[in-house]
Amino acid sequence: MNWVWFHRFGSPPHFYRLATGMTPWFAWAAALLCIAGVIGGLGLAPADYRQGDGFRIIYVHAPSAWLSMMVYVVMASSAAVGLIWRMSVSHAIAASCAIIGASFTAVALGTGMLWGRPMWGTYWEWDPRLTSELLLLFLYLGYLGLRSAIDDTGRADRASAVLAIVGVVNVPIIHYSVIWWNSLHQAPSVMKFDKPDIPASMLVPLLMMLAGFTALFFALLLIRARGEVLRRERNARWAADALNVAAGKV
Amino acid sequence: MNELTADNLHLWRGEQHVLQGVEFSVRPGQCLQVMGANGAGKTTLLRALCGLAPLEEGRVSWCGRDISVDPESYHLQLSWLGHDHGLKGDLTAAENLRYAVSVRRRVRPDEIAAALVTVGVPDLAGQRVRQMSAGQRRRVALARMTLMGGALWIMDEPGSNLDLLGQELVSALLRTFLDRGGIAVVATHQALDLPSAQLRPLTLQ
Amino acid sequence: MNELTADNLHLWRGEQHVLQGVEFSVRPGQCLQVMGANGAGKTTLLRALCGLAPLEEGRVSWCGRDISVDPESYHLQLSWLGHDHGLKGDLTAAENLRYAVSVRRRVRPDEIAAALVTVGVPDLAGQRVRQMSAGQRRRVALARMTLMGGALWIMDEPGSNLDLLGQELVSALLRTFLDRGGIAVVATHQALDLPSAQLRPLTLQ
Amino acid sequence: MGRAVAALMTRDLRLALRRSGDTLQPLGFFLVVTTLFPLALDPEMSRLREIAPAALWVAALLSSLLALDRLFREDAQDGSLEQLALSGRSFALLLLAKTAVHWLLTGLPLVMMAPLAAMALGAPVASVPGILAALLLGTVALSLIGAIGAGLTMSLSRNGSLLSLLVLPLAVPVLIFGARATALAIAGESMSAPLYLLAALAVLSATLAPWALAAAVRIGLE
Amino acid sequence: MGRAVAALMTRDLRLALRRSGDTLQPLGFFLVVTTLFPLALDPEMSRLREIAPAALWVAALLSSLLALDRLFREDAQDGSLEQLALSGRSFALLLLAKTAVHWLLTGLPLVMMAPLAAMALGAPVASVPGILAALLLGTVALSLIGAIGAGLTMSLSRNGSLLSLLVLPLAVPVLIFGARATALAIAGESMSAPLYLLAALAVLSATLAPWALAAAVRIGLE
Amino acid sequence: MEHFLNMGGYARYVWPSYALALLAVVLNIYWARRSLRDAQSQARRRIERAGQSDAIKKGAP
Ligand code: HEM
Ligand SMILES: Nc1ncnc2c1ncn2[C@@H]1O[C@H](COP(=O)(O)OP(=O)(O)OP(=O)(O)O)[C@@H](O)[C@H]1O
Ligand SMILES: Nc1ncnc2c1ncn2[C@@H]1O[C@H](COP(=O)(O)OP(=O)(O)OP(=O)(O)O)[C@@H](O)[C@H]1O
Ligand SMILES: [Mg+2]
Ligand SMILES: [Mg+2]
Repeated sequence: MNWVWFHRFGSPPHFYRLATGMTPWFAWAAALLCIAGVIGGLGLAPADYRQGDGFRIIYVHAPSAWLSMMVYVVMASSAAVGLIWRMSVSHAIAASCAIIGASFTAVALGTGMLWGRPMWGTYWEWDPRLTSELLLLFLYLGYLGLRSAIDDTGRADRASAVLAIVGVVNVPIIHYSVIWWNSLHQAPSVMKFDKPDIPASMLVPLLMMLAGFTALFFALLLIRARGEVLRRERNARWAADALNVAAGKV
Repeated sequence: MNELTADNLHLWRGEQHVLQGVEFSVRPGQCLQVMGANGAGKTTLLRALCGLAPLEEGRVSWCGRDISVDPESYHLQLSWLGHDHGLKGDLTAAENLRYAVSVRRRVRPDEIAAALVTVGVPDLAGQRVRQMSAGQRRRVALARMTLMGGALWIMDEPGSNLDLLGQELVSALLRTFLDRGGIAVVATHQALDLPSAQLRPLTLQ
Repeated sequence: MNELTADNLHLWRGEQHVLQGVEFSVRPGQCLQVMGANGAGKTTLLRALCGLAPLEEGRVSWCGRDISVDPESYHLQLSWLGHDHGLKGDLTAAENLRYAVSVRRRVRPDEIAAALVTVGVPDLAGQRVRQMSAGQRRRVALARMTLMGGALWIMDEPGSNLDLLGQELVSALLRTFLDRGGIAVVATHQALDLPSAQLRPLTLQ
Repeated sequence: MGRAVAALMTRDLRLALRRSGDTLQPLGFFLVVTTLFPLALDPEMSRLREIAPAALWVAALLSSLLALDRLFREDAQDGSLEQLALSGRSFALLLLAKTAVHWLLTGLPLVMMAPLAAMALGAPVASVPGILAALLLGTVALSLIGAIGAGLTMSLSRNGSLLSLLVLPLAVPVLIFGARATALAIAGESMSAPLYLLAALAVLSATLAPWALAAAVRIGLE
Repeated sequence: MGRAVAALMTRDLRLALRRSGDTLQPLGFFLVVTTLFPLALDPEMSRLREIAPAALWVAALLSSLLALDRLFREDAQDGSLEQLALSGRSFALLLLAKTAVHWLLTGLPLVMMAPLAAMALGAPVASVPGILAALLLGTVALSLIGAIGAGLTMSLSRNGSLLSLLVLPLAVPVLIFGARATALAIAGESMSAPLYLLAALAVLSATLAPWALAAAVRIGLE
Repeated sequence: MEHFLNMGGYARYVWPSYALALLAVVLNIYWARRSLRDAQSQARRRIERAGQSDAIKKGAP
């Protein structure tokens, strides 16, 4: 197969241009999907027969929880690419993921706790799913801590890449914890591959929110990644063009 | 034939462009003497030559092959002495040498004893390195260089903490090594007592 | 008047009788240059003079009073530079100097900047010591000597890892210190560029 | 003297907390450690409540031990400890200052985390003040004992360090009384007896520490 | 290669024996922790038996954490790690050898002491072999995971807590499965499921660790 | 409307959840754009420094 696209993607100037162009698309998609999803979720979807209106939390909980894991996978895989092919761009992408992922993990935890109070009668329970999500948060924090502890960007990239790759093992554990242990937490009903078992009027908004959050993540990622790419740039010429500053003319 | 070549080495430390297109090539029997003021980049260059510090640009090649292709076989040819001597304070000189060298090759006790004699600390074989003086430690580290073998010596200020006899010792060790067809890269502030035919100066700023 | 006297110092290290009745006395404006081969006992002597290493026999006295009587007021007069420079790698040069000196006296930022200029590393004030070259670290340590004040300098190979300008720097610092009536004890392998009137050699074997 | 102590403490604090983010690390550490216990059990609050005391105090011991090893060793290796010894200021006081920093970095965070951790481990709200008091005294004692041990370790470093062998036996009583006090607090009973004992231990080590430290470290510097 | 590994391991073992204290510290910690639990709660054997697994495994995890910080740092500071990196032998293998020594000094003693500790915590005799197997696999995995963390933080001097913050989340699966296996063993039921998972974790980390170690330490040496 | 805001008695849990999510989204957008801006101004400064050093090398004023 030909690797041209790969190398083009790997070249900072090209990536910077690409990212600049793609950001608005993702941003708009995110905005529309999320608004529609919220309207559908809070307004149109009928109350759940067991949980009443409490279930509506799912429309922020599930998407953020889903992001919490997807972001880590994205981070780990781009870190791996960066480590193997010494691509500064993918290092930049990995570095951009951490804070986003951490914050959405926090949201998943928070909304989950808020949901747990009415459903399980307690905010917190040392339940595998809950605990493993908490650990995911710690993984993100460790990643951030390691990065901030190393001054030199290049070293920080490589070191944190190793950590991210090693840590990815925990993601499946989070995802399957509900199945492996008899958990309070309910098993995947949407993320299941056979046909989901929720009425469409509830399901459609959820899917919209999932898609919307994902789009939002990519929009944020592209913005951050552009900055990170610039930070890693030693040859000023294209950066000058990108920032339309004439190098030397100062 | 053995040869160490560097073309167009570039390396940044933080915001600082330390190595700006360094170029040279050294052949057997020659010693590249790296000179320069404090902070000129000698240590950085030497570490880059060892493959310890990654280059932003340029390549170091041994016998014409880039050292990053097959580092292990290159390192088998290399003996390194840095600013810090790499000895364990809680082990005796003899133990230090035995373990360090055994990682690369089989070594006999009498070789170790002989090496300690050449560097002028014959009676310290059984003494803990922690209990040695600065210069004595440096000498033990030099003994390790002589034992490690290999066709390429890279030394960073081998003479630091050494007395005048010690300085001559360094030159003597280098001379015998070069005469046996070795290649040496030495960063130093003092002059080396070598025949000018063998000496290739390189000054960084 | 200030005076550092040692009479009949004896000290064993392990089995070895390192200091065998060392005697001297140094007056203001004089520099005692301690010489000797590696392992002769220079560091041991200097540490004994600081009161770090306990003597088996003999006494060190400052202004005629045994230093072990009131060590703290003696140490207030003393600035010490050992083989290792006593800087924290994770702090910047300026921070290192500020904290180290503040333990003894109040120090202003401009003093620190000035000291870094005198030792020839004006632009490293904000750099972590870990990220400095060996010689740059030594220079920062010398800057601390100039800031600590006191009437007695005890330095162990101040010139190690320094380039040629650095060697001259050491002599220059010593000259100004001695001219201000200071007393210095310096262990070194290189010659010090001082007027012979100020130089009192002492060779150990 | 005040300036000297202040300078030394700010130095060590800055070394430990190079960036503002580092301040959170001790807290994160305790979160993780206290998280471990519930994970290892299958979760039933009742049992969590029973091991909460042990869990808290194990965390305390661990954190102080983790930092202890490097309390004096690094300063001794890079020569900055000699500089302190020759600074002309009271060496005992300076070393005490270093120990205080050690407590600020290991003990204090635990004390601050204690309410959260206790709750997470299912202790009732009423028990929190008692737990706080116990932890305060206990961590101080642990830091001081540990510092003495570290100092002796340095002095013995020629024939190998004996840190743990010195510290652990001394630390055990602190742990026992501390855990006992915490258990009583959680049970809602009077915890004065073990608390007094803890206080006694803290005072004792505080009086012993300064000169023991100075003496031990001086020997280590020879 | 065999000789190289042997030389390195004997070197590290001899160094460890010269500083017997540092070597024994994790063991002492393990003992203190396991004895602390019975003391913390008023000892009714039934209760003890229930928390025994948790106590054992948390103790194992934390005590292996104690020795980690020293694993590479000293070699990095005195320059002997560069010598290894430039020895021309497989760096990954050499670092694995160092990790093996770490396990011999922290993991193996735990495994050998486990029967004692288990008894002390009131586990029935029949459960001992199962506990042993679990601890054997678990400690191996813990040493490997921990070594990666140690390699990553090797060149960063200040952070005692960063290391734990990196390692503990990675080590938690081992803790969970180990504790379940032990619990099952004590309950006298079949522990094969968690044991398989432990084995899987051990194998996984054994395959992942070598390159991760080499990469991490190389970065630290730059 | 009243009914809607009441969320069938679950208002205490539903609305905070949505607020939390919203907060996270807003913060993330702010942080991301700020980090980009910082990086850009940093790069500008570096380029200008490079430009000056070039000028010096060229011996231009
Ligand atoms: C702090 C408490 C909670 C945490 C940390 C948490 C965590 C998670 C995570 C990580 C997921 C993603 C699952 C996956 O995609 O594999 C998830 C999904 C979900 N959670 Fe929670 N959760 C919590 C509380 C709750 C509560 C109380 C409920 C409702 C009773 C709930 C209902 C759901 C639902 C319905 C999903 C979507 C499952 C799917 O369709 O895949 N969660 N949660
Ligand atoms: N990790 C680092 N981060 C930033 N700058 C660094 C780092 N390491 C070294 N430097 C800088 O790189 C320059 C070269 O350092 P290097 O150690 O190579 O100098 P050197 O020639 O060995 O000096 P010396 O003769 O004192 O040993 C120095 O100015 C130093 O400040
Ligand atoms: N702790 C110790 N135990 C035993 N012997 C020691 C100890 N410290 C030093 N020695 C021995 O004492 C002698 C003097 O050591 P010292 O460090 O004073 O030498 P030096 O003159 O400073 O040498 P250099 O010029 O290399 O610094 C040496 O032979 C050394 O082996
Ligand atoms: Mg150098
Ligand atoms: Mg000496």
